[in-house]
Amino acid sequence: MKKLINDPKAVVDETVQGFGRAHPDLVTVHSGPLFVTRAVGPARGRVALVSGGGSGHEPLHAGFVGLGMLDAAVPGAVFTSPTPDQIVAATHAVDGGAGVIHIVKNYTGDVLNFETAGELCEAEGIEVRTVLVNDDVAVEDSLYTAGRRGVAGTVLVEKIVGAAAERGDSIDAVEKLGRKVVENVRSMGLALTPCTVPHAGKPSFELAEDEIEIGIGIHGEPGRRRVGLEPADALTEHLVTPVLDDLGVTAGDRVLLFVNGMGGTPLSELYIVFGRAAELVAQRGATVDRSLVGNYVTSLEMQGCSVTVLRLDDELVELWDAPVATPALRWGV
Amino acid sequence: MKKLINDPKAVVDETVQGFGRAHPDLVTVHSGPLFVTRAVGPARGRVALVSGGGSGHEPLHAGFVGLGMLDAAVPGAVFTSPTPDQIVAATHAVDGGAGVIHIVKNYTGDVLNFETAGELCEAEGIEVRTVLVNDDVAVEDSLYTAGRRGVAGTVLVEKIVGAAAERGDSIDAVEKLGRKVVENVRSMGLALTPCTVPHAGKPSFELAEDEIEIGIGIHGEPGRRRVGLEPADALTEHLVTPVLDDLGVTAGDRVLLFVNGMGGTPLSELYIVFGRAAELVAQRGATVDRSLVGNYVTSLEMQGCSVTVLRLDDELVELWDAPVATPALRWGV
Amino acid sequence: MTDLDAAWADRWLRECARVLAVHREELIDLDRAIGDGDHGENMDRGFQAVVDKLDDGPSESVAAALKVAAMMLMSKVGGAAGPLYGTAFLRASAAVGERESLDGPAVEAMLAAARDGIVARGKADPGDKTMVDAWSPAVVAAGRAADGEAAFAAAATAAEEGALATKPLVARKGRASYLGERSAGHLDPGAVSTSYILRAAVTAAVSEISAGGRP
Amino acid sequence: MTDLDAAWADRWLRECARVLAVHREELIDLDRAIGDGDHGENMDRGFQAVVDKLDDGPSESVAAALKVAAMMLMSKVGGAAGPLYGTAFLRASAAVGERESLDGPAVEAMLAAARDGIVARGKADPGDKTMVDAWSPAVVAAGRAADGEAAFAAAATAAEEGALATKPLVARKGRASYLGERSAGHLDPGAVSTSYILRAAVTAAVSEISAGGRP
Ligand SMILES: Nc1ncnc2c1ncn2[C@@H]1O[C@H](COP(=O)(O)OP(=O)(O)O)[C@@H](O)[C@H]1O
Ligand SMILES: Nc1ncnc2c1ncn2[C@@H]1O[C@H](COP(=O)(O)OP(=O)(O)O)[C@@H](O)[C@H]1O
Ligand SMILES: [Mg+2]
Ligand SMILES: [Mg+2]
Ligand SMILES: [Mg+2]
Ligand SMILES: [Mg+2]
Repeated sequence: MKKLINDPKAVVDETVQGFGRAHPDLVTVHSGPLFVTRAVGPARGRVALVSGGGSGHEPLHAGFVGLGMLDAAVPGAVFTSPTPDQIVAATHAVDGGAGVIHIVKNYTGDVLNFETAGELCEAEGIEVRTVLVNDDVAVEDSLYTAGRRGVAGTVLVEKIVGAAAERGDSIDAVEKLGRKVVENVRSMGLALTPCTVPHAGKPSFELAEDEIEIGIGIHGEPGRRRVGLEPADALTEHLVTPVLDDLGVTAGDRVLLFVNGMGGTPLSELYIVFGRAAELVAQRGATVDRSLVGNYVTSLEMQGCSVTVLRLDDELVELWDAPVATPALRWGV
Repeated sequence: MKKLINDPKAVVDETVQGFGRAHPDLVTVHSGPLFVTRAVGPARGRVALVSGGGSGHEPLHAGFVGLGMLDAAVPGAVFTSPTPDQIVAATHAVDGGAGVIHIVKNYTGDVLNFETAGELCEAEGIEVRTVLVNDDVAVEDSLYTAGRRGVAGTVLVEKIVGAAAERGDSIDAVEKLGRKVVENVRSMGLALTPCTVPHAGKPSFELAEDEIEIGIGIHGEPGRRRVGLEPADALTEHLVTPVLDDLGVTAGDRVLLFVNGMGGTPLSELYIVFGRAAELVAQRGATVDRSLVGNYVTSLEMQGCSVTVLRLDDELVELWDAPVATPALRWGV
Repeated sequence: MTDLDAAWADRWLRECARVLAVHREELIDLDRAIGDGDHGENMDRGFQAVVDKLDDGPSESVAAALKVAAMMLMSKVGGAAGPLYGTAFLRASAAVGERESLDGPAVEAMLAAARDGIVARGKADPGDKTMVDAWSPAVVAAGRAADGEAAFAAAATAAEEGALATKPLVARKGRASYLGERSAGHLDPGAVSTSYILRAAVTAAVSEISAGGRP
Repeated sequence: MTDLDAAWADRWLRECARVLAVHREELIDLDRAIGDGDHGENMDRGFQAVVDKLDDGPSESVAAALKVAAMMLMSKVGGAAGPLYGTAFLRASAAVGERESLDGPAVEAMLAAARDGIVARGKADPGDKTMVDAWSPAVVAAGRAADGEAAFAAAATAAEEGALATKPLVARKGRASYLGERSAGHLDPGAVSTSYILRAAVTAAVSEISAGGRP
């Protein structure tokens, strides 16, 4: 295992401390328990947004703390959801009296820990609502699973919901908007290589030099099936077609197209995938109105990508375009 | 070779086309010959900035085309400098009558092709000046080499010089500022893994599971020496100490600290390196006043990083903070 | 025959920590196969934190020891296993109540409470390829024994068999469920860690020498 | 003995394209060892573009053929080799001037002009481990021959020996110079491609059948 780390047990702590040192103008790192908030104080008078999950997906979530997006992020151990005490502390720190929304990716661990934290916060008089993100169409049979996973679509949810919270929407309105974004966003990913969790020291799965894993999540878990090494155009279709089908994209639709890198893929390859994905969207008569390309929801050094499509309307476009100032996403300010 | 590509010969074209499709609000892609300009027209009445070099370093350079930074970028084949006709066409397209600055990384190929292009432009009456970036302290003996290479410091030069051009400084002033930034910026990099150029199909060098290549450039070329696998803190010192020594950083200095990923390294590891590098700067009594962490000047999917230090003064801070709106770097607007 | 009293409870938790440290890599590998490879790390980290807490001084009662375990697991494990085991130990602590030591029926009641807590949180049915597949047979087996030690011995053996029986199953809950058919052919890591935890209770009863933390 | 005329010049350039396509991987590997692994790709792409241009119709003169090569190499190769070979062929074209065919002294003058162009652009001295180490002995050897074909034959052999002699050298120019001492022990890719280009001139003179582009 070759990594730019010191002690595998200290990876999360050292990452978050370095992150805090790099962005003191935007964020503050709290320890014991560990969480990250905006550098400015709590969200006085407006709804606050807290998200979190296992580490190893950087810049998610801490990289999205800042004006117009999250108020706090709670990093767990690598690929392990954070614990209720961290989530409670973060929720307390940012609550400005108008309630707090927890944005949770749909994994049993995240759901259970946020659920426990939410109960504790409610008991202390903080109004907490949960927006559950489950955009991964690779999980087909949600009757027989823990339901669809939350993957790269989470960034879009955090950005759009964050803009609504920032402009002062009520907790009911923000929660409702969150569900609307979730209903309109779908993703699917593939891996060219596995990743290695520092404390495991071994790759998360084995993949031959000519195999691609289709339908992966973001925790280095194996996908649903393997295909041979195909050109980028064909691989892109494996992702885009199920996404567009599931979302029911038809002629006249406007979408945000997001090609996300898994951490170890060069940006150049993501643009090749984007080009093909945009063509496939156009073939359905839909328009790519907004786009995002980059490594935003990663699996350590995994090579691969995911494609996310969000169906837009005027409201979502306005909120997407609203100013945002976080370490990983910034415009308008 | 496992890559999200189609035809290895079409990688650059498809990347740039996908890039153009993803950012139509910011950039325009021109073909035959290939170059990228801002979506708005030429730099009327102010100095224009053109940069370029081999592809495979994305987001460099095309990702930095936009308000407050480059007017045009000229991508060559992978790791191969662009040709004079591309550079001439890009220079023509953006010239607004106040002259054009070519920002060139110091490699024989880039220097020769930009030199030839510059002569052709001058012959056609466009005033062209060149700012040569040579920040790589890994190249020690410049008497016996082609001189120091231009590496990650290039981003800082492009940002700061771009801000000066944007506010309307004269070509003399912009050129002088460029030299000042170059004089005050130093970098050094290391690799954990090599990268594979698509048309070569084989890794650029071999590295054992417990070896690190120190003093690499950004073209997958081997470095100056190898060391065993050490903790991130020790590896960071191998980079930061020569950089600070060469730049002569002393107590009271203010610096911009930039930790750059080579493309395949997770952001989390870059933050670990940043944390240690910031400590080493502080140990000299200097202050990290501004920072940048991310994959900005890459070598395809190489794992590794470089550390860049720029000595700041009030002028450079003001220009660094000035608004910028490019696909890869954006704030203030 | 040893009393299953407060001192035993402390020994049990320390033995859990020792055994889970020993099996850390095995549990990581099981979880790599059908999950995300952290279960061994999570359990090791969690029970090490329990031991650190126990080092403050001996527990006053069985219930107190189990509550310490619940709180530490809840705040140090994370993932799915943290809230599930945290809830299990919290319910177990409540079920034990004021009892100074545990006889057979008390062990059965305690294990049943733990299992119910896990089901309440995780909503898994038997056969879903989760830790429930170890806890459920354990509760049934404990009900057939008279004294506490024998109840735990029967429970541990049943849990071990339950864990082995998860191998052919297709997962329907937790992370492994995303693999669909590909989850068959592997043991469920949580069921295996459950069997270690129950076996540790027997070891702690048989040997009065506290095992300590990490080996 | 063949006339080194316009038809020969076209055959030479086509033979360059054929030979460089054949040796594409070898030149990539040489450049991977001490550079960035693109030299074979660059030369192959460049001369393929030359051939594409020549397909428009036969060149009117030796100078015209060489000028086509210069322009295509300059605009299709990039890297260090593009401007260097581009300048070499441009100067060679100028040195040939109005001549309809080349005798020994004309070949020497042409090669000297090419070499001088490379040195003017790249500022490398002999012994710096660059293509100059193939061009310099080639010019000297060409000066000793009477007719054009013999001059090229001598030049090609001298270039081959010059290329081999770059192996022990430490590079002082171009990308390989960044390796310092580690550049010793490898052939310089540009010196090797130079020897292929000069040998191609001989092949084109010996065989009047045009070799075509890519094999
Ligand atoms: N809904 C559930 N009910 C009961 N047990 C579950 C449930 N989901 C997961 N588990 C158990 O948790 C174990 C995985 O724990 P762990 O790897 O620590 O957490 P995570 O899955 O979040 O990485 C599984 O092996 C399974 O036994
Ligand atoms: N300054 C120079 N003078 C003469 N030849 C040079 C010089 N620099 C490089 N070369 C030649 O160029 C060759 C490398 O060409 P190529 O790989 O195509 O370009 P790059 O080095 O830009 O990748 C070297 O092998 C060497 O022969
Ligand atoms: Mg986990
Ligand atoms: Mg090159
Ligand atoms: Mg797990
Ligand atoms: Mg080269």
